[in-house]
Amino acid sequence: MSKVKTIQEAVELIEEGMTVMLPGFLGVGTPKALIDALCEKRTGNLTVIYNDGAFPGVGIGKLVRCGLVSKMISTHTGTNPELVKAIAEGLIEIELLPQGTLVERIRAAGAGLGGILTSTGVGTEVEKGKTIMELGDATYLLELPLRADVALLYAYKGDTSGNLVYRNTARNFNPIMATAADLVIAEVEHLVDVGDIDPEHVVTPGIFVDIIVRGCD
Amino acid sequence: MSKVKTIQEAVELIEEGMTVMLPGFLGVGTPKALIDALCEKRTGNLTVIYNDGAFPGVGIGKLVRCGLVSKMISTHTGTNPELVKAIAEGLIEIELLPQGTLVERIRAAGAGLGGILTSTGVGTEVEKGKTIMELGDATYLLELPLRADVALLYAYKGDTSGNLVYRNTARNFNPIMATAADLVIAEVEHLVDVGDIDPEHVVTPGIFVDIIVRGCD
Amino acid sequence: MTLTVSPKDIIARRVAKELNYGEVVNLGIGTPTRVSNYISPEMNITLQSENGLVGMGAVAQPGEEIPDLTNAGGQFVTIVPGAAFFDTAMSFVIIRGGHVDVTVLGALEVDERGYLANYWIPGRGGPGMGGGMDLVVGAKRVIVAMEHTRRDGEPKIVPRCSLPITAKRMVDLIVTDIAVIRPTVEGLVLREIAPGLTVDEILAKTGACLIVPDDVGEMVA
Amino acid sequence: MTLTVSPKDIIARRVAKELNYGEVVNLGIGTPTRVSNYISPEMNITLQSENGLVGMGAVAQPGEEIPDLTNAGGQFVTIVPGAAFFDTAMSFVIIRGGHVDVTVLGALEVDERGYLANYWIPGRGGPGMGGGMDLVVGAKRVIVAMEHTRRDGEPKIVPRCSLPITAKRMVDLIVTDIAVIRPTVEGLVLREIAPGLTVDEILAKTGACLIVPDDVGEMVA
Repeated sequence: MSKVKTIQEAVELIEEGMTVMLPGFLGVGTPKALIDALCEKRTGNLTVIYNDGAFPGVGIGKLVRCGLVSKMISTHTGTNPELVKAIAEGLIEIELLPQGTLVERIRAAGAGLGGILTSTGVGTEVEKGKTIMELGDATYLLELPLRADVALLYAYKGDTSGNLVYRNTARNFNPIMATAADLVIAEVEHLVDVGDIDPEHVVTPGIFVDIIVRGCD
Repeated sequence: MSKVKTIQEAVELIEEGMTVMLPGFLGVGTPKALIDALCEKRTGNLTVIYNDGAFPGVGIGKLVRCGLVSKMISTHTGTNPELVKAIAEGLIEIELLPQGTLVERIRAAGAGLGGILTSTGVGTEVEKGKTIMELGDATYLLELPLRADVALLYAYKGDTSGNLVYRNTARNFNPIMATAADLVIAEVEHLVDVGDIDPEHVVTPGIFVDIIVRGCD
Repeated sequence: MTLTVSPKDIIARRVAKELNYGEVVNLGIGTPTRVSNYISPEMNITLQSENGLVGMGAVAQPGEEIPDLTNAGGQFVTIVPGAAFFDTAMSFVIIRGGHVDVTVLGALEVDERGYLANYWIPGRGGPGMGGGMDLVVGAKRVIVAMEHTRRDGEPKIVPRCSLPITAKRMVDLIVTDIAVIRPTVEGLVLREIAPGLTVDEILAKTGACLIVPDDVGEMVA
Repeated sequence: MTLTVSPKDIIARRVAKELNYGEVVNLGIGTPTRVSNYISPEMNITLQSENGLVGMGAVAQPGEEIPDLTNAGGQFVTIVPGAAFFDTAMSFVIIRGGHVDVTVLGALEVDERGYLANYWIPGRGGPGMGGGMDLVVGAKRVIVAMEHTRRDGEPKIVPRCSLPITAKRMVDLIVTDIAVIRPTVEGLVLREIAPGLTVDEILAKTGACLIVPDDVGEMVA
């Protein structure tokens, strides 16, 4: 059975106040058509999990500009002055964390782990409010799993059963976020038939993906 | 610079009493020529980290038959009566753990994590001697990183800089063990030039691999 | 008319009826593997194998073996279109992370709490849990598929496991060659019995107490 | 003869001399990125980029941009033969797991303990640590590459960071446009000064105490 739907059908499932995972690194690897559709639908009060602030009006910068984001869980905001301003004005709440911690927290959620120990952040502002564990000579922070209601992925190629292949540095958070949301929607640049992707080259197996949409729909 | 050496040069670096990671699942994905060379060199008293017991005389079953193994860290021994007998007679010490825990412990070592929390093993013999953590409604075991002195990999294809590609279900523990040993030696079925493997298809980047040997040397 | 269906096939056929359209299923070694013989392609079931594969097909016919393509029991297998290979870390992200809908496992014992034991016989030194503990902890539904009694006739369904348990999780269903039993917080409930057998005959072969409701059905063989 | 080498390039060129044959190196955004201009191919250096790439090449020339192929600063880049792409989890396995030999990072402040601050200016709300904290914790060697003073002339090398620190780790080397300084448990040791400058001139531009040994060398520009 094909998992292909229209972008309109897909974004209908995203509701006000949801937590949304968006992959990407400064906009590269972020689904464009899904974000456009969200902006058009004006689904607001979203908590967005995204690596950085991207750029004004680009990628999640577009969601920010549309006023749909109430909270960001992110590692870096500096490239997007509009986001920095919204945070300073208290319009958007920010939870800042290291990139390696962000990706492991998402992975832990997808992998059914109760958490991971990392020494990143020990002795810094990041450790505030966290469980600190001493093991032998080393000190670690206990970092807890991070899930979302929905993940919106971007893939270069996908088949109708949801198998995904990425391109260049657009892979980034996509394969990890695919594992850690209740609903996973993938926007693909090229939609192909089941069997067209070599089983050795599949990066995200289709079992993780609920809905496939064409980026050009 | 090429990382290619002969099998003899490679196994020279493996010493008595070392901890050796060997990938594979019932023998599939285990380097054959390196194991043969180890048996010929008779480097003993090894602690071997391997998923299962393989079969008598096959894969790590060959190391067991040659009497080179003093301890196994493994998830399953039942397919190898010679191993089961050696354990019963006290010739080989066994540390048994769940497969998902084994792979995450190795990954944690490779990823610089201080440990991971898993609910696998809670309330069973596996929890003995481990730190038990209650988080909310859930109970977890703290599982610690597992490193080795040397990892011996098997890849279908490798380039001279160490980039590796696997085939079918022979991938299994290979990419994870590649990250968690002081010395990583990869036996490849097909040796190719740098640039011959598509950067999208590399599974283990060459930076993890110290030495490449040809399986047919 | 003589029936030539083995107990293992009776179990496998019954388990197959528990699977729903489109589910991701992991089948253990032995009897559970036979379940795949009773899954029709229209069910759109995806088989996951913990050695690093989704989209597993049938066991390879002699002469059709593909190098390095095996299932978790070491048999050569085939793949279906849309299959994907991955490493063991990803395999257990799938298993422990709740991405497997159903796991079907054999057991040495199951008890009144719904706990199973299937990895260790003290003194015999094995066989080991492999991926079993993670599957029981992580799969959305756990189905035990086993013969109702041991070869020596002793019950495998017991008040409390004498062997080390695999996980502190109540399994969802027990399918044997003569009965279907559903563990609940009240205890083990007999749901179906094989045609031609009486409830008393089932109870005689069961070590544990069974709750016998009025509507015990006939097991579809 | 007029020199047209910028302070940033002086820093980058000096940092490049710290790299050894065959090392895996991560270059931060800004001045550190320029280090790649001074690495000869014979060095066999592999550049890692935390957005998911080893084997990064030069910045792409106008018209040569490849879609979805960027560095951690968002610039279009090229790749060298033997490159590999991967996801963010693998990228930080590499970074936090000790598989990066050297990271070169900019800093807002460095102090007498050898701690750096480079991710947060209170009140300005940013910019955020990105992958920086993991790089400082995980890389085998950490080199700070920054101009010696702020634009307003105030020192960036201070007794104790006033900004939130990036990690409780002593960095291995500080390279500025006018000096090379090695943090030690005894304190910051002045190793090299730029040609034409005196030790006193360096001290005047440095907020922290510097240990000045007899053998301070001349910085190779």
